[in-house]
Amino acid sequence: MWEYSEKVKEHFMNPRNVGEIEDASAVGEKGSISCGDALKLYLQINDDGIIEDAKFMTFGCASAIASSSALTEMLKGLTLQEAEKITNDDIAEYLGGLPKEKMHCSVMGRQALEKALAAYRGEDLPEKEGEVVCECFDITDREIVKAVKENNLESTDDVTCFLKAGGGCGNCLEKIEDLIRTVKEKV
Amino acid sequence: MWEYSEKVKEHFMNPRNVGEIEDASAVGEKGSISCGDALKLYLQINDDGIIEDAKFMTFGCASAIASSSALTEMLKGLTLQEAEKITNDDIAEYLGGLPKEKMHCSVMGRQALEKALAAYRGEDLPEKEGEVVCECFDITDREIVKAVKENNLESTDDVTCFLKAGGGCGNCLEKIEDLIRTVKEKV
Amino acid sequence: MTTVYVDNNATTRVAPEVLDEMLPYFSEYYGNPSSVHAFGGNVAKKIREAREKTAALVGASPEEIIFTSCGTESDNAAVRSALKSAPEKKHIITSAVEHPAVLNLCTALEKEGYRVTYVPVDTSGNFDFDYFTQSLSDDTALVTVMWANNETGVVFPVKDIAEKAAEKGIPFHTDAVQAVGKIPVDVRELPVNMLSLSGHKIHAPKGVGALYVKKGTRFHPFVVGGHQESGRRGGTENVASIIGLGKASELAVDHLPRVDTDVRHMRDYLENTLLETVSFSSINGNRERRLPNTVSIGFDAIEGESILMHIDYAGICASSGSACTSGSLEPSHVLRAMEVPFKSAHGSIRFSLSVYNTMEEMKYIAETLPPIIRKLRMMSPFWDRCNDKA
Amino acid sequence: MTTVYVDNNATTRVAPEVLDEMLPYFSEYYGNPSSVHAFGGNVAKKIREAREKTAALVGASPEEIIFTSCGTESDNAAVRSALKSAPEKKHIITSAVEHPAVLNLCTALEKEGYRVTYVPVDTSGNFDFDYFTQSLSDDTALVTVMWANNETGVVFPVKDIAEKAAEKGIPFHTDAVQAVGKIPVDVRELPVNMLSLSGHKIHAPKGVGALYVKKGTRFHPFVVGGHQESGRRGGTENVASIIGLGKASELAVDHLPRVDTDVRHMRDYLENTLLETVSFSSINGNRERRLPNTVSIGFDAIEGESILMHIDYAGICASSGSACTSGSLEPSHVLRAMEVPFKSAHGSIRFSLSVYNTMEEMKYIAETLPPIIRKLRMMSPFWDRCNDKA
Ligand SMILES: Cc1ncc(COP(=O)(O)O)c(C=O)c1O
Ligand SMILES: Cc1ncc(COP(=O)(O)O)c(C=O)c1O
Ligand code: FES
Ligand code: FES
Repeated sequence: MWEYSEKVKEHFMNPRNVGEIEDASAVGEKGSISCGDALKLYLQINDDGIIEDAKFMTFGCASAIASSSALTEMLKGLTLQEAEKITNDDIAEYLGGLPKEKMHCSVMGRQALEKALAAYRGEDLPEKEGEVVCECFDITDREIVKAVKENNLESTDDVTCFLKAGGGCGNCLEKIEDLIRTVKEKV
Repeated sequence: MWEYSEKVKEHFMNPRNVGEIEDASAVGEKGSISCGDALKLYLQINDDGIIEDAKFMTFGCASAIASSSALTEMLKGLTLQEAEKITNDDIAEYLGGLPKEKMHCSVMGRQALEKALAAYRGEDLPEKEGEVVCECFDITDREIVKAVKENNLESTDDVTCFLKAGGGCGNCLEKIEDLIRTVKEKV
Repeated sequence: MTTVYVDNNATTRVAPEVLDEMLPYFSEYYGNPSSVHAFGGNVAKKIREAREKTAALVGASPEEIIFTSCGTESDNAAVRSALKSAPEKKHIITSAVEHPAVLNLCTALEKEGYRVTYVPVDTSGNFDFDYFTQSLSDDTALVTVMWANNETGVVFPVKDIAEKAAEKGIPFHTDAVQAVGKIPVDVRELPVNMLSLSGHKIHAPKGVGALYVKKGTRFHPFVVGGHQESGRRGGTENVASIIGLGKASELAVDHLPRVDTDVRHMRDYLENTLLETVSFSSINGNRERRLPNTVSIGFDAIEGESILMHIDYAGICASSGSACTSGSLEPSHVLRAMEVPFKSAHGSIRFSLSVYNTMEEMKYIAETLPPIIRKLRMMSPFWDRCNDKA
Repeated sequence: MTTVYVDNNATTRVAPEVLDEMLPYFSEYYGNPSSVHAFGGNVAKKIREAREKTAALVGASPEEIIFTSCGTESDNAAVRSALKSAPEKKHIITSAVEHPAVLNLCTALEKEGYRVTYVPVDTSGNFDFDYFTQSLSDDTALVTVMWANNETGVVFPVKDIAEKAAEKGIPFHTDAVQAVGKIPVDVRELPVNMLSLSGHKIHAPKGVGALYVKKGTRFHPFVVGGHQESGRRGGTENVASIIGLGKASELAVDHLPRVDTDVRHMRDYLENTLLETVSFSSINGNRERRLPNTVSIGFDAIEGESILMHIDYAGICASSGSACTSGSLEPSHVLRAMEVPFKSAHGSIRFSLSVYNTMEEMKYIAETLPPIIRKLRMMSPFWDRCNDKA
């Protein structure tokens, strides 16, 4: 059983801002049904660059729903610059922490937000860079290296907790281990 | 724990005929302190060849003591011919059975009896025939083959139960297995 | 709030009769069964009785039963022993949907140099018998195939498998952990060399199991130590639990007919009601050839853990597959092997009943679940798409 | 007749406090700790607590504790894991007086191609340290030496052994099954990689144990299966017994000072009284460096089982060596390794005390034993010879 904080449980049972925004200023989508979780984030941004409303549709576990709910609550009223600074740790913190194995839910929130903001800027987020390492969850070496560095991940288990990569068939585990080793050697 | 019959327990707690017979007509000794059990059987035989008295001194476990007690009880009043016919099974049966692992106690009784009777006849029992297979308990291949045939033993465990052979260091177990196989093949 | 426990394939309640039998053997008759004194010897007698009862449950003789610490150990012991008995053979046949106790061991064995055939299943979870027969080879050291699947309840044709293996002289082990106590299991009816069972699936405590080893089948101990279990499993006996398993075995024989009637009836009611009241729901696995107590049902477009959390708040204990799940978000290997589409695989819930369940409980579940499904679907980005297709 | 139980090295009474803690986890809170629902999750919490307590007992961190099914499994798991971690090395060092859990495993390993050094002991049961250091080699995969001997109570210099092994970079495992709870055992005080303990020697139930694996020591699971014990030991957790072991660990910490004072005092009283009142009796093993609860005493010219049977009728439960004896008539391998003469080896009895014993019980034993010894000696063909020598 996951040791969810009271806040996670509360946001799961009573999620805020569920739904779609028709004519949203920006939409960011992350995940897929095969991945086991997915989040579609809708932002309503006014002319002053302030997020007036945020809504979500989420497929996923309790912490995925709670993270989505938290993210939308956090976003409302922020400027775009402020919104850009929200990290996955901020989302987890807002919820009173997430079990390590569930950190990928907060990462998904952060990524959906990135996508929405890029779309708003008309920036068509660059195609996925790097080589896909984990086929099951469509994760590239770049993404893994980034997560290992930013979150100071130590093992393949850690990587799975944050990115899901490696948590499926397991075929990519050796490659992930190599990547971790490379990062650690460089440090 | 051994499942001793009531009769075994009773003969162990109140053994009959404990002691030595001074000027015994015959004495038969089997076992040694290193073997873990030993029985010294004293017979008083009258001129008609009838066993008038039988006594024992035993070092050993509960069933060794009970077997000795039983044997002496069985012997009293028998003719020599009758005594010769007593088998280890008879001893076990008299006691209401012995756990398989303890059958060697009845075998020891039978062997001490053989020795006493031979001594009475002045027969100086032939030197141990055959080759010593089990050093720990000083048991020859002949003895093993005999026991396997007579008691229809099937495994090295069985041999250990009946003769103790193999129950010490275990070095002789392979040889015992070979002997069993040879006997079985001949059958 | 009372608990509605429908997770009996994960573990079961220790039956009160079982606990009663066990209780004196903790602080009162605590002797070591190997001891010479009667205080220990009386414990040995109770273990002998338990062995008789567990043997009777599967139609074995007492000497054919080795008590172990769990189903997993039984599986490990069986597989390792078979491999040691045929050291020159390097091929194992199993199924793709085994419990991790067999599956993860097989993966480990691949690293030790073994070749493993994982016989696939079809979309209803049925064993691919042709694939199996074609994979038998002179190099095959062991066939190990489960009797019934823990997630879907699908029952495999173990008799046919056993006979085929016997024909080729290959030892056959079956993980019958989920079958025992739910359907008739009798080792006299098929040429099985080894069979695993676990106490906590039949109302004995967790942490005790048994391995049946057919007379004449060579056995190499897995846990090596003292002379316990006739030298086939070292370690001081788990006395109270073994006594509990004995009593539970006896109860299981008594309960079996009710599992086939009452329990099956409750399961069918629950299953049919949910299928009727929840659209886009489907059963995983062959509905005909299935344990009478198990249903695995997939709800499209939503995710299992969030369903479980919601029903947990309503006091209902179920599972989204094997209880041994880590943080992984993949659907279980069983549903993947069956190629259950992702949209329903992720939202699959297993209800597994026991004789302690009641019809009222089934009604409660059938009432509680639909609004939860609806709520989750309303926030799922995939629900529309499902709906569209309709 | 009341039972005087002085066979605590064979097994112990489950402490009432331990049983109390366990009881709710059979029929009431019976959830599977791996489950998503709170009913199982609460059980996982209790197991976490138990892990903390057992860790504290030996000075470890909770992540360093793996729960197992018994001391024997712990030993097997430790040895097998070390060998897998160094597959190219083929040499094992152990002692000649290990428990069968290690000794029989080593014999089995010899058949698998390993070379085993059995470090001898002297006539007082002391470890031959020079022999040990000389047998260390580049090929040594593991040193496994017990902390304290179950039959004689002799305590080995594990700190020195551990340090020597560490110097050479060789992993060190110790079977501390008999040491834990009787003398201070703290993994922080010596470089030990793995340490085995067993519940039923410290007033937890039979059938549960633990293996300490030092952080950083590579570990390969022995029982392979689900994700339990962080993937290091498959099989549904033996929940109630693990909770019991946790509580027993806590109690053991509390009891330890009393073992060193009260229990030692009772043992010394019993030992000295018997030595005084029974001629031709002698202690097996180093009396200084010994567990405070154990005495192995040899009575010349008579046989152990017959002594045990007699005292059993008087309600006294003791042992003639390891509880794991078969029908063999050999003196135990421990006494043989110490070259205890046959005349006293065969007549050796082990009394092992616990905090539940009383001084009255010691007096009862000291009164009961001498007439029994006398009776058996009167029928022994070897008694005269002993006497003569005097
Ligand atoms: C020193 C020693 N090691 C290992 C064991 C085995 O423990 P268990 O009986 O729990 O398997 C014992 C006791 O039986 C022991 O005394
Ligand atoms: C099919 C199957 N095999 C093996 C096991 C393992 O049994 P245990 O948990 O007793 O180790 C289980 C249950 O967990 C199971 O469902
Ligand atoms: S490829 Fe990464 S888990 Fe399957
Ligand atoms: S030689 Fe036979 S047991 Fe030692």
